[in-house]
Formats: sequence, structure tokens, C-alpha cells
Amino acid sequence: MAHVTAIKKGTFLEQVVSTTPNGERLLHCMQCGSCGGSCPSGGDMEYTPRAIFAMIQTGEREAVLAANTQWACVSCYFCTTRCPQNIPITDIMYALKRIAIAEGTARNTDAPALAKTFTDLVDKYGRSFELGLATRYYMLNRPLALLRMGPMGAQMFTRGRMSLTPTKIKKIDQLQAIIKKAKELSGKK
Amino acid sequence: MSEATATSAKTKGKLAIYWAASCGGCEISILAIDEKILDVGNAFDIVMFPCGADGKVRDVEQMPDGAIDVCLFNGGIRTSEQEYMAQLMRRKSKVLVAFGSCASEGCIPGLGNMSDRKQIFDTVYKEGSSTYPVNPKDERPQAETKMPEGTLHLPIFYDTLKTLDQTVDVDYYLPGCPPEAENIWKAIVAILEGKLPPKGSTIGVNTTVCDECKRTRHEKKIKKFHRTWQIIPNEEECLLEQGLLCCGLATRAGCGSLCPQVNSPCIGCHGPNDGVEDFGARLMSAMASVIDSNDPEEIDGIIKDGIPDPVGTFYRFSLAKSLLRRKNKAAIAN
Amino acid sequence: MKYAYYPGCSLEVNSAAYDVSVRAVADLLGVKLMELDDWNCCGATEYFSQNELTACSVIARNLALVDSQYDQLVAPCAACYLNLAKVDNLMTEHPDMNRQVNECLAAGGLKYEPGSVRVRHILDVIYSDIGEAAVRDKVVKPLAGLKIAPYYGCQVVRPLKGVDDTEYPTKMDELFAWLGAEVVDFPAKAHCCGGHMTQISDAQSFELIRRLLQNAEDSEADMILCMCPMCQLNLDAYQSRVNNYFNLNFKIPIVFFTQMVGIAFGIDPKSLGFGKELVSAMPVLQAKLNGKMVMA
Amino acid sequence: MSFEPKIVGFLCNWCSYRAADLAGTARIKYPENVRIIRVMCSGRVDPSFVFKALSLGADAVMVAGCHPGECHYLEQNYKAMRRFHILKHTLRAMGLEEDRVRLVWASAAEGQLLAEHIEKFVADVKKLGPLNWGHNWAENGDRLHALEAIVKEHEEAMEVKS
Amino acid sequence: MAEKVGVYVCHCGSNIAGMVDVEAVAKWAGANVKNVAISKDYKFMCSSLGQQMIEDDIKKEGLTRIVVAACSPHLHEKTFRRACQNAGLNPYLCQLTNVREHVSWVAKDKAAATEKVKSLVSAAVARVTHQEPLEKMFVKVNPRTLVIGGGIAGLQATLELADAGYPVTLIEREPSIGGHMAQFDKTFPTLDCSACILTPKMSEVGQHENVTLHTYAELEEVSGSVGNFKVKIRLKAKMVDAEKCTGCGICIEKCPKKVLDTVFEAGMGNRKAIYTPFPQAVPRIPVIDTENCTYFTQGKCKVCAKVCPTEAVDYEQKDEIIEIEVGNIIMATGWKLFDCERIPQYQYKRLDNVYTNMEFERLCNAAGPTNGKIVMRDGKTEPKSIAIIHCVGSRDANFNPYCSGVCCMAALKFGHLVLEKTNAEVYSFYIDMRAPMKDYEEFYQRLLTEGMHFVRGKVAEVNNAARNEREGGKLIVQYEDTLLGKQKRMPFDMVILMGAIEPQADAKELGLKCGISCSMAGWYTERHPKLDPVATMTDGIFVAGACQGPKDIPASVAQGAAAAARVAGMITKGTVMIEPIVASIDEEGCSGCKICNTMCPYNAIEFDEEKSVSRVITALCKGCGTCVAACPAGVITGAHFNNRQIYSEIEGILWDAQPAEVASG
Repeated sequence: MAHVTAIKKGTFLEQVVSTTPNGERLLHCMQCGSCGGSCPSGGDMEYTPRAIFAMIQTGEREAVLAANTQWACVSCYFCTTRCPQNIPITDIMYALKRIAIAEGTARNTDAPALAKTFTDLVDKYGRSFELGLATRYYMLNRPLALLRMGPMGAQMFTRGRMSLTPTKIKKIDQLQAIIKKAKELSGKK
Repeated sequence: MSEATATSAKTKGKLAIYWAASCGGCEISILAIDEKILDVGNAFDIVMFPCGADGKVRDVEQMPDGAIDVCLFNGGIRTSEQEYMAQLMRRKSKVLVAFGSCASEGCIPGLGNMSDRKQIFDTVYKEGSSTYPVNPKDERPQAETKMPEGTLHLPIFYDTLKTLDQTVDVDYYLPGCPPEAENIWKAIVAILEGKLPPKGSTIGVNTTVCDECKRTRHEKKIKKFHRTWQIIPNEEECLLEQGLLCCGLATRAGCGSLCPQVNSPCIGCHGPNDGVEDFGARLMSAMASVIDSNDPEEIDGIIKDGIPDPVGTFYRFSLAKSLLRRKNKAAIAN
Repeated sequence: MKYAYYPGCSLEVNSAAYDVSVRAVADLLGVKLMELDDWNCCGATEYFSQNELTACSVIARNLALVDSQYDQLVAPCAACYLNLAKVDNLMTEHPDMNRQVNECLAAGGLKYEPGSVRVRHILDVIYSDIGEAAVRDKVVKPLAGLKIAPYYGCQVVRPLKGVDDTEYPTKMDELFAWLGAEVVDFPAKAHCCGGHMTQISDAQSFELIRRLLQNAEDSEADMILCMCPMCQLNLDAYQSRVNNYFNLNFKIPIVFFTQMVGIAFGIDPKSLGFGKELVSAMPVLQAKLNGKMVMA
Repeated sequence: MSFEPKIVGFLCNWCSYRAADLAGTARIKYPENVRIIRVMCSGRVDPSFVFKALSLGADAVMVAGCHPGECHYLEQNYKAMRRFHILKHTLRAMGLEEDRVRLVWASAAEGQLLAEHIEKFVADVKKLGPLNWGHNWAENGDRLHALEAIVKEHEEAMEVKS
Repeated sequence: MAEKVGVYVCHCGSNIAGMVDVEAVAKWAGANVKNVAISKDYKFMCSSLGQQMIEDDIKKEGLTRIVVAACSPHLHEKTFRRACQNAGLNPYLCQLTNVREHVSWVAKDKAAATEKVKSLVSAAVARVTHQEPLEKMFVKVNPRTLVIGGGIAGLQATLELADAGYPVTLIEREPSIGGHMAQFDKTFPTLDCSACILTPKMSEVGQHENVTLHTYAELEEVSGSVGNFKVKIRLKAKMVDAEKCTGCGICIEKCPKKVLDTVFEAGMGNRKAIYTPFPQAVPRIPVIDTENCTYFTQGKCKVCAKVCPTEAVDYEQKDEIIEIEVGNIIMATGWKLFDCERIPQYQYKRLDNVYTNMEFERLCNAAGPTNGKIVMRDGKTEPKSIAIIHCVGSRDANFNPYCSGVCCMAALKFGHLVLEKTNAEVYSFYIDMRAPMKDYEEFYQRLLTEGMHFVRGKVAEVNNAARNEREGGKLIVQYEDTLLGKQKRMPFDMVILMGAIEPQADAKELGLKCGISCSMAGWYTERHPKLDPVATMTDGIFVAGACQGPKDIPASVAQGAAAAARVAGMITKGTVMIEPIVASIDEEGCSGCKICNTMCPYNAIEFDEEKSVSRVITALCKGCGTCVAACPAGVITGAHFNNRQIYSEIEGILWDAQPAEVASG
């Protein structure tokens, strides 16, 4: 932690580093590209993670938050385990997603909507509810895709792999209290 | 020197033996010099020996300063009365000997320094099983009690037990809990003959118990410390090497390695060698040095498992004389 | 052997085959799995992209629910496994995180001491805790003649090191060798299935699925064995759409590895959840395992 | 005036003392509270040094040496480590706050690190407040009064002509 | 008798005076500190005038102790000790307290800094009054030197000393000297043949009248100290009598047992069970590898003994331990290759045509298993494309954080050899191209023009999961071309991993035997990284070559020569001074508890069984004081750092913090 003091307060770099566990490893990036090379979505990224790190370091905040890089991340962690500088790359992608969602800068992706729909359902029932997720998320965001999903969904039903009703946990109040507290605490930061 | 010279001393000196915070074992040890006590009687007038002979404080107070040739003072200083008596005996004696472990180092009464007056009184007057039904109102001794007849005084009880030399100037020390009769006799002979070491010395040998211990020893490496009840040690080999916290290696010799001889680790009653400032620190440092591990967690485990009571282990006899002297008062629960 | 058991949402419904086969196999191996009472969703990756503390607290509730008589929690789903283990690690390594998460848990009257529960994956339990001898002992129908592609996916083997190699894991390979199967060299065995990307981008996710199916076919595998509900769903349920998208014709059954362990142990296919897969595994089983397999 | 702790630092000649030299050469600023005593090796540090310092009024003690495995004397810092653990164990029993004695490792190249250790230590000790071990030895005020009372009682008897 | 202490507070220009009120300190010390007879401040104490002032005061005022408050003792302790000596005062009665590096340069507040200086001065005065005069000790230097390791650095050091006329014992654990350099084909950047420049040096060493060479030998134990080390060496049984063997080689030729050679051939070729690592080996005496020899494993064969014309084969030979005495030791133990299997994504050992750099060296070598033909594992197919992956196990926090230094140049050399010998396309995947020494950048430029391809990006993985026809059956290298910012895949026939240079596996263990320490990574620690790169913290032990850090051939040779020069200097001088800061045991008080004996890593404490006491061997003691702290009886004294001195220093340093009340009186 000793070296964190080298980061200027109030910079984008500081924001990213301070919201990622072990995020200060980012300072060790030597631009080798093993992350960009490893990424299964690497080909679909406007900027590879390596490039994103260079942009974070130089403070290109808007460009980074508007990039599709973090949204293309599939959390496979290849970049993280291969990084020769032990940078928690996947976790930094999560941090970028959080910042982008909080600031509403995400573009050209339905990922925030999917995340929101998903967690709203969990907030409500304590467990995920796929039919609910599918209907709500696809209706609102990808109505056409829903049509293409049709046959597959039907098969899932017939094989008993989709439920019509959500399961609610017994102590949903307890979970909601925890979530409320967590939101409250992170709001303070 | 022959015993004959001692007994044939022409002019009789004055001898005082006083006890403060101690158990009485020192007195028994004096009497255990057997028939030689008669030689002592021949050589000295015993002017003060509260548990062995008659003699009043008032008589001593009335003596000129320095009238007593030798005072053997045992016990630590725990009360104002003991402090007063220490001052008195100092003033009246030419040679003041801190006699035994309590006077020299605080000894077991000194472990009371892990508590304070309040805690000790709580134990004695409140929580003690023998006092509980007798003292329902939780009454405590008072220094002053106003009675119709006038004010009654009791000595006050200190938070911290002090050694004799933390109270008054001491000429010599005689180690042991209690000092061995043989050594007492040797010291008395030395006093009679006037063959005393430089002031401030401890009368005795300046090596450690290991020197007198017959057990075989090797280079030491310890993975686990045991408490005495946990293992039956081998009778031939060094007890410390078997994991017993034997204090012999830091403890002044002179007892003939009494405890190790009967397969029991030395507990350190003779205190340290000359020039050692803190007995416990020496023991700690030595024992830690031979712990066979370089891993902080393992080291911590070995220490915590094997030495649950470090103060009682390293400072059983010398807490009051140690550099820190007592437990931090701020940390004693009220 | 007793473990607390966290099935997770997927295993409740869409991957019930995994749940029933895990329970059946565990039962036969003498592993007692006690389902965590009133567990909640681990949040997959979705909470993490919104609020880290919420994500951790939602997950930590499950850790806090583990009864003190258990010190290990088994989670068969890769995302659940990683989330539970990761939060435990985060809380252990970052005192600040520990404090905050416990503050949130306290709002629900709960408390969790980091490190008190060891999160395990079922593959590791079978491989390490049960071991080769006991597994071989239970085999009644060796899988001889069946070529399987062991598919590990991402989140069980990465980023946490310890379950298996992060690049070229082999525990499932070995397990199926004990069961008599022919394990093909499947270079893509720890590559990504696309995860939730199937919900977001067809182009991106279908290509990832295609690569895996292609690699399995090139390796001449009869079937792909999964250890994660998301992997199974993506490879199985989306197989026909991937075929349409690229104009290909894959027909590779995708089942959970525990289902095939169950087969080797002689458990009947129905009670292992066979029949729930969209690309049916029965033709392969019948062809390769001497036609002995019949759906009850 | 705010509390400025007095801290004694025992630094090994080869690593930590040189780290302190390097911190100086590099003009790295850190609080003035640590007073440095040079020893040849952290293995020289005897628990009695720590007791001595605390009993004489130090608020805290720092022991610093080469990193484990990098001792100038091969492995003596491991012995320092072992002694330090037993010392802490005893100090805890003596009612001393855990954080008043600290063992740190700093190589000759780690001036910055040593300065950070010192900075952190000083801040932590400040939170603990003064130690003032000597006050532990003082008796409550009625001691002198009680002594006087005894003397008074005996006064008459003490009137002797010499 | 009270001591008369002179206190001198240095301004060091404004270095100290700018942050510390030096005049106030001097005045205060004169008035308040016990035993201080004179107290002065002066602009530059280390100047000749400053020193003169001390000398004059000692003579005129009869000072018995000196305290100088100035800079670090590591800088000027010697200076002021010398001044005392000049004035007839024992130099160890002088104490230098560091108020510059430890106070003025790090302080923020002048008042606090001044107070801190007061406490340091008070401590120094308290300490110095208890200091005792000590006498420096001198020992003779044995002219023989031990060189450990027969690689290029060790060979160079050996020859430098031997040519200067000094006796050298060289030990090498393999059956031949030569080291890694003997395995190489060409050397960068000049591309001269490695064997052509190395073998003459090898034979020179083998035949030199001043060199005693022990191959197949390992260091067993070192005792003693600078000038007079005693060294035990294990001569491993060669099973061949060196006196009788003529090196004709017929035993090797006739030996029926082939063994995969994982050392010299890096697993690329075979040797026999009786062997010399390579034809030009020095000495030419073969050894029997008893683990693989049919006679030793199965009890029969003995072909070698039968064919030997001089009856040199001796199956009964045993390891022998010899003891020699030397004055100095040069460690030149070299390096080992990173285990490339540790990076599974590069698939070394799993995919056939992934090679390590050492394997490729042998593949290129005209004397290697393929006679220098670059072919794939099948032994015949020439690759059409080769990828060279840099930084495998180096510059990687998971393995070795350091840069191995030589791999970039070696990769260029490989590129050149591939282009020279084959028609293959060759790609280098690098993070940063490092070519800093003489003619290295030029070599890089040359390869650019020779047609080697360079891609900036650390390869993410090597795989055989083909995604299309073009990739089928190939080694697919996946990477980000960081200059384009694009993820790419490229199929290759062969991949070469430039494995990192690592410390020998037993470097730490060997260091411990010799009494020198290793860095975290495992490289031997030099005395000073810039100004004393061949000496170590242990007098008389020097380091050369890659055991001190990754190095190429020119640097290894230079360091070997430098170490030799340092040793030659010591031998020429004839004696060496030893600091008198050592421990001693009061035998009267010692009860023979044997705590201290275990404490000393230098075996400087011996036990006298007869008297049952421990005793310090002064010449071996390095003065760490650990035994002093350990002695339970308190009878070990550490000169110049004894308990009384340190206690006084503690008392002095806390002069302003005396306990508020002491209960007695």
C-alpha cells in the first residue's frame, strides 16, 4: 500500500485504483499486452485492457467510460491469472462497469439493463427468476431477440428447465435489510 | 576457616534477624543449620529475631545507630510498617543483608505485583472462600480507625511490593528460597571472619545451576515446551533439551542443582549471576534463541502453547526486581 | 464426510440435472450434503458490476448462514463457487472490507468470521476428499468406449488457484480415466463459453460457443462434460441457434460431469436428470455403452 | 502541546541503520520521535534493552533488522524474531499495549520503507498516548503519611542519647 | 575515575546547522551532560582543521573520550577514530553519532530536531564513558584461492590468478569445466563460435602449473575466515582412476547403455552411462553415472572395464573428502534455466514443438544432436515458421520480477541462425527490446534488415485448438500486437521459449556454507551494488558471473577478472585487518549450558568438553552479538557493544524522559 501515495488525489486513476481491491497493482502495468492477447472477447474490444490501462493512467476518463471494453468482459479471468504484474484486471473491469453505471456513461450495450433487471429480481425474491428476467429484460431491451429465443424457451419449458413462478426465500426481510445497509454504506463513501 | 575459629570468637557481636513480606521459610532454614546455631549463639547476641527469640522493636529503636553488627533481613516490602522496619534496621545495622529471595528479588510475594492493592483486597476480603460468609458487608482494613478511645493505626498496604534494596541501601545479598542452610553457615563464617566480598555482592558462587548439574547436554533446539506434568523426563539428559522450561541455565548455582537432581526443572530461586540486570529477560532471550523455527506463526504457537504464563515462568522469583517491576496498573481491571 | 451444500439458483430449475446428479453421486460416495437453509442468490456477476459492497454482502449472507458444525461449503455452480470463495478471500485479506460487510450483515442480525468456512467445488471434493480408490470401488458400468471432452470453463479454475491448474486443468480428466472413459485432448477445456454474453450479444457469444463445439468435434469427442450450469446452458440450449447462425451442424450432447459419474456408478439415467438436455445424450450413450442404456 | 512520543529504535548496522542513512540521503521526511541506537545485528537485541527503555520512560520501542533470510549474519535476525515473539508474549502479560513494541524489516535499500514504518509507528503510538511506566511504581499519597504516623508513634522510644 | 569527554557538534555547512541549532546543542552538552569536559560546534568537523581541533584538545585538555555529532559512522567513523589515534587516544574511545542522515536531513521541525540531537549526544556521551580501548587484529593471508564453478567467470578468475603466479584450486560439480558457454553454438553479437573461444581457455586451465582442478567435486564445508579458510571438498566417485586414464575414450564408445542427457544436451540428445559431457571436455577423464550404469543397476556388464587398456575403471571407488586451506574464495557458481513448464499456457512439454532456449542452443550447435540442423521433434522436418517468445519467467511477478538481461540478444542470435540455416520465417514476440551494451543495438539493426519479424506483445498463449484450416495442426500463438492494439493469432511450426536465467537451486544453501547472503531472488549479495560489485559482506569471499545476477559472457568475464584482481591485492598485501568487535566468554562464569554454541552460524563458538565451557574463536567471530543476547548467565561480552554500553546509551537517549517518580525514599 505504501506506494499508493504516489497517485494524485482526485484523478481518474485514483478513483479506479481506490475502488478495486489490490487496484494499486495497476501502477505496475508495463503494457505487455498479455491481457489483450488472452481475452476471449479481445477481438470485439475497441480498446484492449492494456490500452484502457494506458488511458486510465493518462486520465482519459470519458473515452474509457464510453468504451465497450468492460462490457465485453466475460469474467473468465484469463487476463488476471496470466498478468505478469498481478494486476486484478477482471476486478478493474468491474470497477469500470460500476463507475460507468453510476455515471450513466455506458453506451451500446444492454449489460447494465441486464444487471439491473437481474439484481432487482434478487432484491425482491432473494433468488434469481429466469422467466421474469427473460420477459422483463428482453421485452424492454431486446424485443426482437425474444422472438428468436422462442423455440429454445419452449424446449426449456417442456424439459422442466424453466419455472413459471419465482422462489422467494423465507427471510427476505433479512436480505433486504442487508442490501439496504450495503447501499447506504457505499453511498457514504 | 575452621568452625572452631568462629565459635571461639572472643567479642560477641550483635545479630538481628527480621522478616517482612515472606513465608517464614528463611527462618526455618536458619534453624536448619542444626547444632551450629549454638555456635551462632556463642558468637552473637541475637537482639532481634521475631520468630525465634524475644526482642522488641522498642529495644532496637533505643540502640545507638550502627549498634547491630549484622542484620539478616528477609522478606520484601509490602506495607508501611515493613518499610519503617527496613529503615530502622538499616539505621541500626553495620551490615544489612538481603536474606533470601524475597528480600533480594521479591520472590513469590513479588508476583503480587501482577495485581494492585484493590485487586488483592478483593481476592482476600471479597472473593476468598474463607472470608465470604464472614465479611458480608465487604469491609476492608483501614489505615486509621477512629474509636472512642482514640485513633487506631494499621500499616497501609502498598500496590507494589518492593525489594529491600528498592527501599534502603543493602550491603549483601544471600540468594535462595530459602537460602540453603549450608550457604547460610558459610555466609555467617565469612561475616565473622571479616572476609566479605565488596559491598553490593551476592554471597555465593558466580556460575549457574548448569555448572552443578550432572545431566548430559547437547546443542539445543526446541520445537515444543512442556509443562512439568505433561511429560516424565529422561533422567540423564538436559531438561531444557527435553522441552521443560528449566531455569538452571540462568540461575545462580550454589544449591547443588537440587531440583534437576530429582528430575524437576530448576525454577530459578537463586536469581541471576552477577551483573545481570533482569533475570527474566536473560531467560526469555536464551529460551527464545533455541526455538527451532523461523516461521513467525510457528514461533508464536510454540511460545503461546508452551508458556501460558510467561511472567510466572520467567519472573517467578524476580518480578519485583525486574526492570519493569510490575504489571501496568492501567491494565489491571477494576 | 459432511459438508454444507449451496445449490444456487440455476440448480433449482434450469440445471436441476446437475443438482440431482450431484446429490445422487454424493450419496453413493458417502458424502453428506446438507443444504443451506434459506440460502439466497449469489448474484452471479451482476451485483459486482453495480455495487461491490452489496455484491459482497449478498454473498456473505450465505457464508454467515453456514451452521457452525460445518466448516466446508460445497457449491457445484462455478459462479456461486467463485463468488463465495472470492468474498471469503476479500474479507480475509482486506480488514476494511471485512468490517463493512459485517456491518451490513449485522443489519440482518448476522455475522461472518472470514476464513471460518472453506468453499469447495464438488469436483475437488470427489477428486481430493474421496479419491481414486473409493471412486473406482463404486464403478459398476465402466464408461469404456465413450470419448468425453472434459470442459472446465473459467470460474472454478480461475482466478483462484488451488482447485486445479488455471490453464490446463486435469482433475476431471483423471476422474473419467478412473471411470474407464476415453478422455480426449481438449485444448479448449478451460476456455470461455461466453457467460452471460448470450443475453447481450449473439455475435460475440455464439462465436465463443462455436469455438468450443468445434474444438470438441475436432477432438472427436462423443460428448462434452460440464461443471458449470452456465456452460451447460450456453453449449446445449444455444447449440441449435449457433448452428443456424454459422450454418453448421453440431450435434454434441452436453451434460454435467456428475451425470456421467452416476452412469458409471450404475444409477439409472432418469434419476440423474438425463432427458433434460436439449441435445439428447441418449443416442450417444446407447451407441457407445453397448446399448445397455435405456430410459426408465 | 500535543503528545510527542519518545521512541527508542534499535537498528541493525547493516540493513536498517543504512536504510535510515539512505532515508537521510534521499531527504525523506519523517517524524523526529524515533531515537536510534545502532547495534551490529537485530540478533544483539536483548529483551532487557526493551525493558530498560520502557522503564526509563520510552513510550515505545522499535527493533529493525534485515529481512528474514537476508541477514548480514546469515540467520541471526531469525533469532531476533524468536526473541521478539517471546518478548511480546511477556509484555502482553505485563499489561503493555501490543503496539508499543514493533519489529520491522528494512533492507539497506529501503529508506523509504523504513521512513514509512517510522511514520506509521509514531502515528499509532500517538493514538495510544503516553506510557509513563515509572508512574506504576508510585504508591498512593497516604504512604508518606502512614510512615510518618509510625515514626510518630515510636518517637518517644527513639529518644536516645548516643 | 571520571572520564573527560570532548563533544564536537558539526554544522556540516548548513546540512546540519540548517535544521539543528548546533550551537545550542554544544552549549547544552557542556553545561548539562555528565562527564563532558569540553563541548564545541564547528563548521566542518571532518575537515583537517576539525580533526586537528580534536587532536589538540585531547593533548591539551587531557580528554579521555571523544563524541562527534555529525554524519553517519559509515561515512566518517574511520576519520575521527584516526584523529584520536593521532593524538594517542585509542580509536575505540571515540563515538560518532549520526545527526545528519538520521536527524537534520529527515526532520521537519527545527525545535524537535534540536531536541533529538540532544538526546543522541547525551546517549553518545553516556555510552562513550563505558567504551574500552580495543586493539585491531591482523592475520596472514594464505596465497591459495578457491574458485567455485568452472564456467566462463570461474575460468577467467582462475587464469588471472594463476597467470599472476598464485596457486588456485578450482572445483566444478560436472565432469568437465566449461559451464553453459560450452553448450552454445554462437555468441552474440559477434557470432563467433563459442567453442572456438572457450576451449583454449579450458585447456589452459587444465594444464596450468598453478591450477589444481577438481571436477565432479562439490563444496562440503567452509570454516575459518578471511586469509585462512579451511575448506572441505567432496570428490565424487568417478569410478575411473584419474592417474591411469589416458582419455582414449574407448570405454565410452563401447558402453552399451544410452542415457538421455538432460544436462549438457538439455534433453535433446543422449550420452552413455560412462561419459564425458562433450568431446573437448577438460579433463578428458570420463565418469560413470552409477544411477544408469547397467553394472551398478543390474550387477553385470563391466564392458568399460574390459575394454580399458589401462585398467583405469574402478567400480569400488568411493566419494572422497579432501581438506584444503585457502586465503580467499571466489564464488562463480552460475545460473540455471527457468522451468518453462511452470507457465502452462505456453504448453512446453505438452506440445511437441515448443522448445526452451537451451534446447534450441543444442539444436543449432554443429556439435549437437542434429549436427546443427534446425529440425522439429520428428528429427527431420525443417520448420517453416518459428516464434520466439521473450520474457518466459522473467519480468513476471508470478515467477521472477527481474529482467534476465541476456535473452533479447540471444533471441536475435537465434533469429540470425534460423535465417542463416533455414527458409523459415522467424518472429520475435517481445515486451521491450533490450540491447544496451557495446554493438548490441547494431546487432538488432542487423536482424531488422535480415528479415526477422518483431511483434511487440507478450504472448498470451500457445495452443493447438485450431479455429480454422490455416491453424490446423499448427502451434497457434495468440497475442495482442500492442503497437496496433489488436488481438491476433498466428500459426507456427515451432515455438522457442526464452526461459529466464535463475539462481542455482542450491544457491542459498551454498551461500550459507560460505557465510554470504542472497537477495530475495536468490542472487548473491555484493558488498555494494555500484562501488563494490565483486566483494561480499563476508571478507575474503568474492562473487563473479551470473551467480550475482543475470549476466552475459563479456560481463561474466569482466567480473571474473575483477574478483581475481581483488584477491590478488589481498595476497600481495599479505595481511588483513580484522575489526576487534568480537564476543568473548568469561570462562569462570560459563557453566557450559551450550545455548550459545547453537547460536553462531560461523561456528565461532567451540565447546571445551574437558572444562565444560564454551569459548569464542576470535578469528571466526563476526561480532553480531547474538550469542551475547542469548547467554543466560550473562557471561558473554560483545566488545564495543556490551550491555553496560548499550544500557548507558538507552539511559542517555532518554535523558529527558526519566520516570516521574520512583517510589523509594
